[in-house]
Amino acid sequence: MSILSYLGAIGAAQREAMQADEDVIIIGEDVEANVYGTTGGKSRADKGDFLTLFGPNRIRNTPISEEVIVGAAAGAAMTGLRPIVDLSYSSFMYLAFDQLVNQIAKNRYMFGGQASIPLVIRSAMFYGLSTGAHHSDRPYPMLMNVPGLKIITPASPRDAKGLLRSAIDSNDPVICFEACPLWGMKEDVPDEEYRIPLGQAKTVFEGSDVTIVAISGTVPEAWKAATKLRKEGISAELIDPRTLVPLDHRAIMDSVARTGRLVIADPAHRTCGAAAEISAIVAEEAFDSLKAPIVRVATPDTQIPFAPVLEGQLYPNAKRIEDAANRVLGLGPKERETQ
Amino acid sequence: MSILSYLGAIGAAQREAMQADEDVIIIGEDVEANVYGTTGGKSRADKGDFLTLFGPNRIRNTPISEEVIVGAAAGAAMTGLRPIVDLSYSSFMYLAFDQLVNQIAKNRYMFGGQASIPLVIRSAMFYGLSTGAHHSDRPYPMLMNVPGLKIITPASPRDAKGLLRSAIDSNDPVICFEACPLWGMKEDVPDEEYRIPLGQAKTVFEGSDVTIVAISGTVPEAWKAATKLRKEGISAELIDPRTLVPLDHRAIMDSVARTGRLVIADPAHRTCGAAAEISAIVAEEAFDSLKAPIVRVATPDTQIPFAPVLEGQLYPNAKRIEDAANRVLGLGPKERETQ
Amino acid sequence: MNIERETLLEMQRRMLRIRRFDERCSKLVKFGHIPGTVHTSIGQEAQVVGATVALGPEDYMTGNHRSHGHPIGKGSNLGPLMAELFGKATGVCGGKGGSLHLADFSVGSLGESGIVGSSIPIATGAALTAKVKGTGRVSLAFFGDGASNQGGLYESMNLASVWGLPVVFLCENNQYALSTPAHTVTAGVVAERAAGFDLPGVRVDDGQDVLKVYEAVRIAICRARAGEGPSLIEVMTYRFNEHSEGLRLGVDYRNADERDLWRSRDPIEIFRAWLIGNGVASATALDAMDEEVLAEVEAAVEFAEESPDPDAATAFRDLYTEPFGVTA
Amino acid sequence: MNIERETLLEMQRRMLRIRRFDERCSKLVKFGHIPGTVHTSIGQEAQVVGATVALGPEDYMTGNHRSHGHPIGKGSNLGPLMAELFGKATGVCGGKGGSLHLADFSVGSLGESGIVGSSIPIATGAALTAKVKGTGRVSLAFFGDGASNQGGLYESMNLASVWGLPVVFLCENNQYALSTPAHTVTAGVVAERAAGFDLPGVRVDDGQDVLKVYEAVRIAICRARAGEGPSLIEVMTYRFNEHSEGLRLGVDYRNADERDLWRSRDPIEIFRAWLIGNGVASATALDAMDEEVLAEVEAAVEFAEESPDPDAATAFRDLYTEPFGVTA
Ligand SMILES: Cc1ncc(C[n+]2csc(CCOP(=O)(O)OP(=O)(O)O)c2C)c(N)n1
Ligand SMILES: Cc1ncc(C[n+]2csc(CCOP(=O)(O)OP(=O)(O)O)c2C)c(N)n1
Ligand SMILES: [Mg+2]
Ligand SMILES: [Mg+2]
Repeated sequence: MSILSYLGAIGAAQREAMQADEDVIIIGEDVEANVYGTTGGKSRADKGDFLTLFGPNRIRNTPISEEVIVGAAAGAAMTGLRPIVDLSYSSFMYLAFDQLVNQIAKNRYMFGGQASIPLVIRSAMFYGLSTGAHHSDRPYPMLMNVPGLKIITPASPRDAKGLLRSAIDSNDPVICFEACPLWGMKEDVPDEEYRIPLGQAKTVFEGSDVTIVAISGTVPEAWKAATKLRKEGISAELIDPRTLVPLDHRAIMDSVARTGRLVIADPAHRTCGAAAEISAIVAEEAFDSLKAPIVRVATPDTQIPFAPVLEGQLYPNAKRIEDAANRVLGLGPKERETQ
Repeated sequence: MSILSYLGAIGAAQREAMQADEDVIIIGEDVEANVYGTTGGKSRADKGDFLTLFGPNRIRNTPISEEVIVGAAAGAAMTGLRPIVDLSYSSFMYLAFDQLVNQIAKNRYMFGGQASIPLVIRSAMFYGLSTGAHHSDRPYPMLMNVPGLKIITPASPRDAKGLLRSAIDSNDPVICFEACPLWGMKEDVPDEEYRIPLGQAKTVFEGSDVTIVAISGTVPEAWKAATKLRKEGISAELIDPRTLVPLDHRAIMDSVARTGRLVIADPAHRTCGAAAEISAIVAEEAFDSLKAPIVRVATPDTQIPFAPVLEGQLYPNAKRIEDAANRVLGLGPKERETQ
Repeated sequence: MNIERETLLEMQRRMLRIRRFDERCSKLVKFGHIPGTVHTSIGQEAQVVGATVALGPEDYMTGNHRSHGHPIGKGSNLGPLMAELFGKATGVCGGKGGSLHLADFSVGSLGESGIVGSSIPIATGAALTAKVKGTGRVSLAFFGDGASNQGGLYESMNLASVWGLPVVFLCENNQYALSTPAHTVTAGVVAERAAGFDLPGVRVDDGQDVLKVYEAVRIAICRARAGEGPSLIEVMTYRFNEHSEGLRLGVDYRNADERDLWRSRDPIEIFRAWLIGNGVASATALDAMDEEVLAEVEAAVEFAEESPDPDAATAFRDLYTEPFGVTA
Repeated sequence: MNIERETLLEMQRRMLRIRRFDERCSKLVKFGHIPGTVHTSIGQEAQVVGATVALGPEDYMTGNHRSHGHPIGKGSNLGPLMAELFGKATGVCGGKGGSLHLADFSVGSLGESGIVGSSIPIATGAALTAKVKGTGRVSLAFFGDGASNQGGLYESMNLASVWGLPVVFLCENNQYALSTPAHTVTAGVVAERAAGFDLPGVRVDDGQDVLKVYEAVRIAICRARAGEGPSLIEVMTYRFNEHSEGLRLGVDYRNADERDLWRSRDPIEIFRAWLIGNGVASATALDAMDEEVLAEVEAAVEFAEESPDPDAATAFRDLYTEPFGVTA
């Protein structure tokens, strides 16, 4: 075990995968100089950085050309490489949306299974850091609407390492959304190689009164909320789906069957967010267990403002999650959570 | 009144708007030759086509460059024009996603209201026509997740004319998703100018047993289903939201308050689709009225195959909507609708 | 240029295959045997075959909506291609792709794209694999004059140029994108755009002459294989049919004189005359070749007709290598 | 070139404004008074001001993340700009934009874009308005050497070229995109890419000389205003600071010699010497100007500091012109 940060864990998964399989390469802007910290990180000086370890043939520093970066990674994946694309901030992804949605998600299917596309795209959600609307996106719900992609949202260093490794192993395209509010988080992470299967939720806390499903950056907030509720005698079950596609329906359904109450915390925009999908699944499949409205705690449908006083109020936090739990338990005020 | 097709109604709204305001221009691929039929249509010979009527300064035939078509339309809208972009098939939109999501949806907000972006983007959903995965997309849910855009989905010639006209009048960017299965549909449409306000649902049928919310191309299918149910003594209320952003919550909530049962028909992919959002709103805000699970009838999460025998089974049709209604009424088999 | 007799004959055979296949498709669409529509390469056979025959069987290729010619040129069997157009289970993509999305990985065809310009980055990526793994393979991207205004092409040319990728960008300039004349929407000359990205740009003015195309592409491929990086080739040609079969545009955007002029430069006739004139083959032999090809096409149609429809459940397969239970 | 004295002095004043403003910002970020980060234009003032002063007050302009210089160069008041960086209610965008997204429509600044390359099509569209409405205005897009590899630039150049739009594409080649040297990722010469799209491409080798930049941009603007269409100008320059303030890269991607060489070519010093040498202004007058500018910047900081935070509810305003009730 070593204590690793979230970012360090991502670096570790990448390094292990590159050491294990020389078809794994990294493509992205400024990856040589390791601007975003995962291709070397603080350990750069002692452990050697990725460029030194793997050379420029496998660490490919690109022009600022997101469309061809992603498209070329797809073409490379279709012909024998296993690229990891560091796509930096999530809002740069839109420049490559045609390649993502029309090529990467569709090609294997359209071609009747002739191609497989073992490709990982890492996309960093830098919200909450006063970078304004052009750098604060959390666009995973858009891609959940696109069949053919897998989507992971690790919320701890340990999960980051294990899920990313499974993503790199996968023969299907996987988008890894990394929440920057989690980047500094540290915990013990196994030194050896390990994988966490895609599609398995994690039950962070067991509980019997209310189910809280929390996604990505909201997991620590939900953790705080659940701890607080526990002190007040309320037993909250906290589930982190970890993978949004495939989604672990069973874990959520089993929990709601026991608690009868559901709160979903989701840093994405509210409308058509991941929380909407989870709510809709439960309202269809576990309706009979439900004792109260399903409450979404999401980011309201406004763009992200720059000023901290404006931005700070928008994302789901422990307080809002706690209030929502109280509300579904009939303990709090009855108003709607957002909007 | 004249009998107009859906496409003819769109042409009429465009013509009237261009006649009323010379800041309205049309930009798109092959709009001069009217390949997609709305800038002249069959009436071309007699009524004159748009190019003759408005000249090449206002009918702008473009290169195949979706990114700059949409971006330039945005820049033009920010500086005094009111462009209508004919973006043809919906799957071409991804090439312009950066402009759509990062510029068009965000600019007014980021700039503190200094800009307004009176822009209409017309996007044709050609599904069900054996054009395969590259030409069959229905991507409105992705854009519902992006605050700053308005989204309309007219499902009849009359609505098409009235909604598109409101969209062109609007000082906000509006995406008009037109379902090609509806293109041939004809009905009496007022000859005079009229507007249908954005954000007002239409109650197609009143009913008391079950609410069916149907979107875009599923409206005629839901109509058939409701008629069939009526014959069997079941009174279905059919609601067409017409506008997805802003969404008429009230109309849906009022109906569910009366019927206690909800089926949502949505041609988009199931996960994070418009149906998920509507379900989530109801599960949060009208939970106490609900007597049964909310059932989504959507397109399953697979890409669109070419062969008619494969494609034909995927989209929501009258039969599936009827079955879903029976299910929420406790009359049908209890299996899940899809997946 | 010293081309083996075999190769010369193979060029004519592949051009004939494209011609007869597409002529047949045109009728099959008209009578509703092929769902949707098709875009034929009739008139452009030299441009297609000059390029595909210059490639080796291991080399990669991507294409676009005008999609049958490319895999046929690359050596695909006609049966599975035709069955795909019919949407049959035996189709090269199991009926899931259709005319717009043919792909035949067995001959290096990585897929035709219904999205104009969108497969250019894919071809660039295939060249990246060749470079990283040192396989010596080359990749070629076919795209139209219309596609040459898509930004992705320039991102691809730049990336390929700075990384020295073995890729050939091949612009099929048939002078129109749907109803739009290239000169009204394309500034300057496509081939000349290469210079700004530091790669050779060559224009083949007579794209109806298969040998001219072959020679230009061969040089680009040699360069690429020798590690000297990408090239852009623009081939001037013309499509004899409408943009797609069955499409009826209200306007006459190509005048009759122009059409007649180009139709008089039929690539198959031109090369036939050359083969005969240079003693490579007799008229009789070439007639026999045409008969063989016609029979091949008929056999392909029969194969397609007799093949079963795909099982409905296959709509839910091939999306992921590890599926997780999406069904109707 | 015959430039009025007023204009010459205004150039120096604006360069000084950018320098002093950005120097102040650098400190304010370090001490946490400005949230997030800022990208300074220190060292690039000549390149910015040569262009903005050549534009008329009615002309349009878009920019990028290196965002303060452009609106200051175009004539914005410093107070609302600084207040924006502080996230204050009096900011030019009401605190919603921040450093990356300054916009001041009152001076024709249509917005800086945090997305590299993304505002180039916007500037092209502003030129379309000018053309369709015949206003005689011109539009200018600032972007970096890094942005010059984004496909949208080529789509924009092509569209502007075939439509004859009055737009100037101005590449601020400071030789690095973040840590990446331009020559490692950019094939050929940016200015030479214009030729392929049939527009003039000019490179200003000495982008530290404000008059050289001014002259090149002036010619492009004249062309545009005369209906002769777009131009591409590439200006060679250098940023004196790190990519963004506070950023610490583990590697030394720019060597000290290079940095020293460029720092010795300070655009403000160069023009100061020219102004004095040509008898346009005395050293004393220029010192006084600097003092005035420093006072202006201080006043802007004071204005920002004393301004109130925006009301929390404003987070839900300005999204639509006709809002429909989204609240916290
Ligand atoms: C991104 C995109 N935009 C528009 C279309 C619609 N479309 C299909 S083919 C075509 C014309 C293509 O012209 P060109 O690239 O010259 O190829 P050609 O058909 O002439 O072979 C257009 C506009 C498309 N399929 N994809
Ligand atoms: C589309 C996009 N990709 C990547 C980034 C991250 N990024 C911000 S600035 C920058 C470098 C830009 O270089 P250049 O265009 O030369 O401008 P400069 O900073 O040198 O002025 C990068 C890669 C971004 N903001 N947007
Ligand atoms: Mg063409
Ligand atoms: Mg730069």
